Amino acid sequence: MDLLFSPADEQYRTRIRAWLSDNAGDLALIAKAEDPLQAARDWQRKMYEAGFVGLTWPKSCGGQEASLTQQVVLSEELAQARIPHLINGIALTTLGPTLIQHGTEQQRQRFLPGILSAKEIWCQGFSEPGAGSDLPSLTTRAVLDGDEFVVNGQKVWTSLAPIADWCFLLARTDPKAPKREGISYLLCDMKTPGVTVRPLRNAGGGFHFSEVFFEDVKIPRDNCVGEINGGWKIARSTLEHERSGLSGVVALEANLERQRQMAAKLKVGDKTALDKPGNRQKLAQYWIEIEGLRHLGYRALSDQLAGRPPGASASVGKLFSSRLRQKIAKTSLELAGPLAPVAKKSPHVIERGRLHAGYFDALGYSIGGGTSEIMHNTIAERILGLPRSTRDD
Amino acid sequence: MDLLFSPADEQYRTRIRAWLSDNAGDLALIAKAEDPLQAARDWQRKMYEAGFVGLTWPKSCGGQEASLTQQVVLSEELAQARIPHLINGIALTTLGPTLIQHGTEQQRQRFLPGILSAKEIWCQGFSEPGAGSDLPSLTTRAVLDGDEFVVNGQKVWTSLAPIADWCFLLARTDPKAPKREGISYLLCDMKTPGVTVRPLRNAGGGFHFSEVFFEDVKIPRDNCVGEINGGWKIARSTLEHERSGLSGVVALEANLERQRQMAAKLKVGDKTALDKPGNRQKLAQYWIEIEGLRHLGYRALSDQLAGRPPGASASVGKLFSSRLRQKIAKTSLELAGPLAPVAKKSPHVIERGRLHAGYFDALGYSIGGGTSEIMHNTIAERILGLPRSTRDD
Amino acid sequence: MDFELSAEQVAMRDVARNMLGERWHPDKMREAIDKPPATIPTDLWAELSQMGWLGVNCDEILGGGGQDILTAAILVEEAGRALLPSTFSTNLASAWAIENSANQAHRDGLLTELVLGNKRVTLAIEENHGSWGPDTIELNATGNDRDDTLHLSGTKLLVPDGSTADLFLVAARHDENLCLVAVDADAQGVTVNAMKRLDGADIVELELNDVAVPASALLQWGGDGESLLREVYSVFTVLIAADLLGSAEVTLQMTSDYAKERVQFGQPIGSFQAVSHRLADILVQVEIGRSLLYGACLALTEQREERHALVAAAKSWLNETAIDATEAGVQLHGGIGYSWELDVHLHLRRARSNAATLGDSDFHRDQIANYYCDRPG
Amino acid sequence: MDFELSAEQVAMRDVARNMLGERWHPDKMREAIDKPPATIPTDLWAELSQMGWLGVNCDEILGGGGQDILTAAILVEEAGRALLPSTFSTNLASAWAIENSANQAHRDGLLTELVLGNKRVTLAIEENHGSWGPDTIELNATGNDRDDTLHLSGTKLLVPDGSTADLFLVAARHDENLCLVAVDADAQGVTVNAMKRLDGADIVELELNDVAVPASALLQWGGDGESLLREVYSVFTVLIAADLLGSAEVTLQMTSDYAKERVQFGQPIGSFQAVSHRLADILVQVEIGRSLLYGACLALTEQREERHALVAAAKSWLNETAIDATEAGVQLHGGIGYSWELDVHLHLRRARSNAATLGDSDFHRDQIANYYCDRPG
Repeated sequence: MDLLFSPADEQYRTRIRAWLSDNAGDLALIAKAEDPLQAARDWQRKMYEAGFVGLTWPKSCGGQEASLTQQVVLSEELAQARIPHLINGIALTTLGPTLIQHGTEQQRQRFLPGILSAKEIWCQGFSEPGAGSDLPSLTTRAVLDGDEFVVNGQKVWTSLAPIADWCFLLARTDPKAPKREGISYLLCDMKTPGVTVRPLRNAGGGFHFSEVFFEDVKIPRDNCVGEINGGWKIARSTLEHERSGLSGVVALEANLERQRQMAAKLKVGDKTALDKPGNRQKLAQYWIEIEGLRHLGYRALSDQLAGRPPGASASVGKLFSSRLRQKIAKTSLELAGPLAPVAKKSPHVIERGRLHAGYFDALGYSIGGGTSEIMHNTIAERILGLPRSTRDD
Repeated sequence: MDLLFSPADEQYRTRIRAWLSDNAGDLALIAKAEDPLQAARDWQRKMYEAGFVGLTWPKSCGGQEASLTQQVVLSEELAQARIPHLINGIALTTLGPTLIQHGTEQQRQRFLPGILSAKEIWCQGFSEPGAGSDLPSLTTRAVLDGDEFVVNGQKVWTSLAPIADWCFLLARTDPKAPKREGISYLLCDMKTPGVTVRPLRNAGGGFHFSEVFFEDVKIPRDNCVGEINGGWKIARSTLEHERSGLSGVVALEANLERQRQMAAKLKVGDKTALDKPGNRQKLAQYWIEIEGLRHLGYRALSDQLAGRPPGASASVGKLFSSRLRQKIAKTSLELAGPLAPVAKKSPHVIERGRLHAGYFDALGYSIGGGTSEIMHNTIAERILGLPRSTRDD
Repeated sequence: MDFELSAEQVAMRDVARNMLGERWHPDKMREAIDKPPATIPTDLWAELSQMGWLGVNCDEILGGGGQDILTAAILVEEAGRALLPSTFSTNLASAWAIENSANQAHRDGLLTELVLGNKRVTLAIEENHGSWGPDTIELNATGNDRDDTLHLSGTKLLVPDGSTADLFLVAARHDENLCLVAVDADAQGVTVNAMKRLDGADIVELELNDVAVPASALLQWGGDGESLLREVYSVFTVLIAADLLGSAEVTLQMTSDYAKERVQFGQPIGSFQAVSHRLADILVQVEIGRSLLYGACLALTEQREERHALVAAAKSWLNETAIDATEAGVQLHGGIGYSWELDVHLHLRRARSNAATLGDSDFHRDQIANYYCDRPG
Repeated sequence: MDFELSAEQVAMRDVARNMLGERWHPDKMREAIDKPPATIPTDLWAELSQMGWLGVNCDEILGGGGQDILTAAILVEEAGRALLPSTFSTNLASAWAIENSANQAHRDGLLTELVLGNKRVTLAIEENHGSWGPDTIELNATGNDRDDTLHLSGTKLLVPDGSTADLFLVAARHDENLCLVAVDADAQGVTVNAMKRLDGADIVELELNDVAVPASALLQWGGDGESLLREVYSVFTVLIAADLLGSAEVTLQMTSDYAKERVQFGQPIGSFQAVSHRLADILVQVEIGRSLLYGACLALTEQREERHALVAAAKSWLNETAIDATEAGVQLHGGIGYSWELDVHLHLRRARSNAATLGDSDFHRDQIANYYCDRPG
């Protein structure tokens, strides 16, 4: 047992750091750029050209065929340097691997380069108003008419939709089949007539999601990934694409560190918030939990390296880390005491409103990407082997 | 709105206090008496003769026809004076009201006097190994054969069984009927041939419960309460016999006060456990929760006084108070610090082992008399009106 | 023994629920998150006065409704449910302060103006010391017996509804004693700097730069300003607790309703214990919170010895209840709960804001610990 | 990067699980609750020695197994599952102390006796100050440089497995520095008063009445007794954490198995989310706890700077995990979980006892706060 990365990996780390220090200096400017979208595309292309995108993909697909540990090293370094996620991140983690595994050669050649270079931005059309936790109950219809699917329906909680060039979506192609066996995985050009995007505002005030409406939208038959009616299995395999979560640990660690520094500055009478025994206990607890998550990540990574199937263990990390993120965000808010509710741009606001944003962001973590309730089911059924609760799925 | 008892009630309180101070002095001796059972019977008879038993029962049934508030005043005073529960308490709170409401005149005359005076001690035969939370699935059979039922089966978690003269039990008389509609409510002399009692030891080491086995036990047909096959409804009506829980509040208050005094004595370095900010927060929290339960009890009592049906609200009190009792007991144990695990009779044991006993007792509160899981179901379905979880009951 | 609402109180609650539901729309709080803070417009304010609610717990001789603090709390609970700006509870607390002051001039004149809706009054208590309450107050009111004028200098923060207030009741130290001093919003040396709360509510920073007021501006209780201030603080606190109860209860109701309708996996999500048991826990919290609130109101009215501890209990408990209920509301609504359109996040914002107003749960538990833990014996 | 058990460790764990399951019965712990404390009989002790487990993490040159602390922890976890008395973990920690002492005589002689199972050794650390750890130690070992003898007087509490110990490693202050001093159980002035733990384990009160030992009885680490003591305390703590993990895990397994079989309302209770989600939460706690335990063991072996904080993290977390798992075990088994016959309450008693041994969760969080919160910057 050891926690060491190989000398080659450490060398790789050094290379990344050097490259980031040379190239990521003006990254903070992306959000402030005149055309932030273009700036984000440019950044991903720059990363790609330097060989830091599609790390574990085959070379034939434009990837680097790098090792798993190199990928971990890269995620850790990006998190450490607070580099924002790549603009095409969703396509890189879900669509790309799907096409590599299930796509036709033609699909791979057509779409993978654009995903890697961010020349084409992708959004994901899975959730629907009536199909959230119970995703396979989706009702968006796709009817094959000659060489085209005609799609009608509505998707929701779609990130990036207003700026996306393409959408990968699930649609029901056989309404009579059992619900998991009548779904197809389609690729849709967002400029196709009949596609409408309506941005949604979230509880925290941000515009991260959209609704996407499909009205008689025509998609070429060639844009179906895998078999017709075989889309659920394909989607499921990438939904379960497991990661060690080690880059998430770095982010949580940064959150806690900001909390510690804030507490040390916040005056409570003639002491600071960091002097209060109750607050010290809380910070210590979060330190413990972050270490727990980190070492859980090392175990997951070791499993992956040894080729052991990760199974449902990613649910453990997801459930635990979303809860931890929420606890840290809530405590940060509560540490601010009487000034906690002061809104941004007001006199006396704490941390320029960042506490509020962090709080709302954290609340979303136990909903998006599988609710905590679903994570509990998964752990109970797939790890503990408990009988399924009576439900139709 | 007011929280005042009437002058008559307050006068009643004075009378109880005076009587208790004259008569309850040697009560602590019951447990140490040569024949503790006889001493406990004697105490109940004494209480009964003084008019403090069967308080709200009709005079025709040997009761006092006292007001609800007088009953509350009595329970409060008994709890305050730390008077142990009456030996025939289960019969007084469940069987007695059942007989008054559903029994024949003959049954009332035969059994009520013995319940009141503790001349006959009763135990309750409801739970079975296969029927706990799902009580109506019980399988003890009673077959009517002429003028007698012949009973076969097993009961469990029966209090007082080794000393009981009689048992009131539920048995299945129609195995083909829906499970709630084939159950009868029977009264069985414990000296009947075929009745066997096996005491059970509980996790805390005490012998509070027994198993009771019935092997071809003959019970006269006249000892069926209410209609044959109509026993479930009758049992259910007394299982739901609601109380304000105000005497329980007095007991919790005493627990917290003992905790406070213990914390003030326990040294932690050169301070006491009561000086630790975390412990002060906990004690304050329990103070809050006890006040919450007390005022909830006042509301329940007001409802009862106004003749409003209590509904499922007793589940709220039961769920909350068993949890609170556990929290207080756990904290008492934890306050003892390094010496918490020292067993009774060892050098340096804290509070002569009472912390351990209190801890195990408290753990039982969320299991006996309806588990917390069942309380949650009741609240969700009957107060919030949520749909039942899919289950067969 | 009668510890439930009277028929009159129930009727008033129902009227308030209907009236506020018709005359105030939660969208105004939603909009205020981006725009300037939300305030109650003049016409609605006049209506609240006409309903008799602005003086609901003032003496009938002074134009009030002659009701107790509980009745005020019931109305504030409805204001919480309806997402009405806090101006209502602020003025109820201010009215209580003025009525219970020994200063006859204020009682006769000022209170009538408040009850009639002609003047809005607020309380300026908290300063910038990282904690809450009378014990943290440092702002000084100088002036001596021979001098007929008091001079105030200093800064108050988080003053509720300050943008529309005509008068500030400012907590200050005078001759080392705590007191409340009435300061006109347009007095020389008064500066009001708008702030905003997380929920879009109006709070301000109040700067007093050598503001001169007559000695008669001092509010006292039988000559004792500190007792009055502590009592006012408790009355205000219990009203905010009522507001929190309103948020908790309406969110529980919204979420239960949603759980009955929303179908996933072929059945309403409310049939899953992960949902139903969590909601049952919230119901328990709400019922305990309501019980504590009633108890605290009654104790204040009856001036019972444990009243401040009971107020602290109600506020501490309801802080957590409202946060738990509204956070559960977001989670159990799923994606829709996280959307801007649903009112759940407005209640979450209000709950989080009110929970940090007039003392968080730790603060109030500290008060109770001082009351309970350190008693002799 | 390899953060899982080696094939050898997995094999050893399986052997231990089988062997302890056959050779030790939980009934012995159950009986000890009423009767004298439970101890490991001589024949089983000899077997443990023959398996090489008593010296599993000692140098092979000294007769040990040459394994690291993690391997010892894995064996102790099995001892926890099997409800074996703590004598095993106590001796592993003692062996580590002796081996890492600069005192060659002890290493060569005493350690061999321990590893061979001829002598049982224990650690006498805690006193009666309401807290835990090296910082609370007051017992003095007097004697000066010219004197070849140390004199010890004072009382130690909660000394594990003291009834069968042949030798006590007593934590003391000598010249203001902390150290460990080896004291024979039959030395003049030594009195052992039996105590018992909630779970039936053997603990004792150790009275030292002017006990004289040669200066060579001092255990040091490169001349530094305090570093050795602190290191031993962490090693012992991480072994108790492993014991807690064993209790948590086996109880989770028993409860999951029961939930699959026990039918109520026409279905296995494990299909109700009130049961299954609570068990899922325990599984998460157990997995995080296992990760922390491995991390702490590795950090100790590698002498990493954060090792004491990681040990504190593992102990703090596993205290709570084991308590939560065993309390859930009682609750979810229902009536049967509350019975004397089921082993769940034995694990609950053990978890509660171990959680209060070598530091409760608050204590260890305080250690972490001192390490993490007060760092500069």
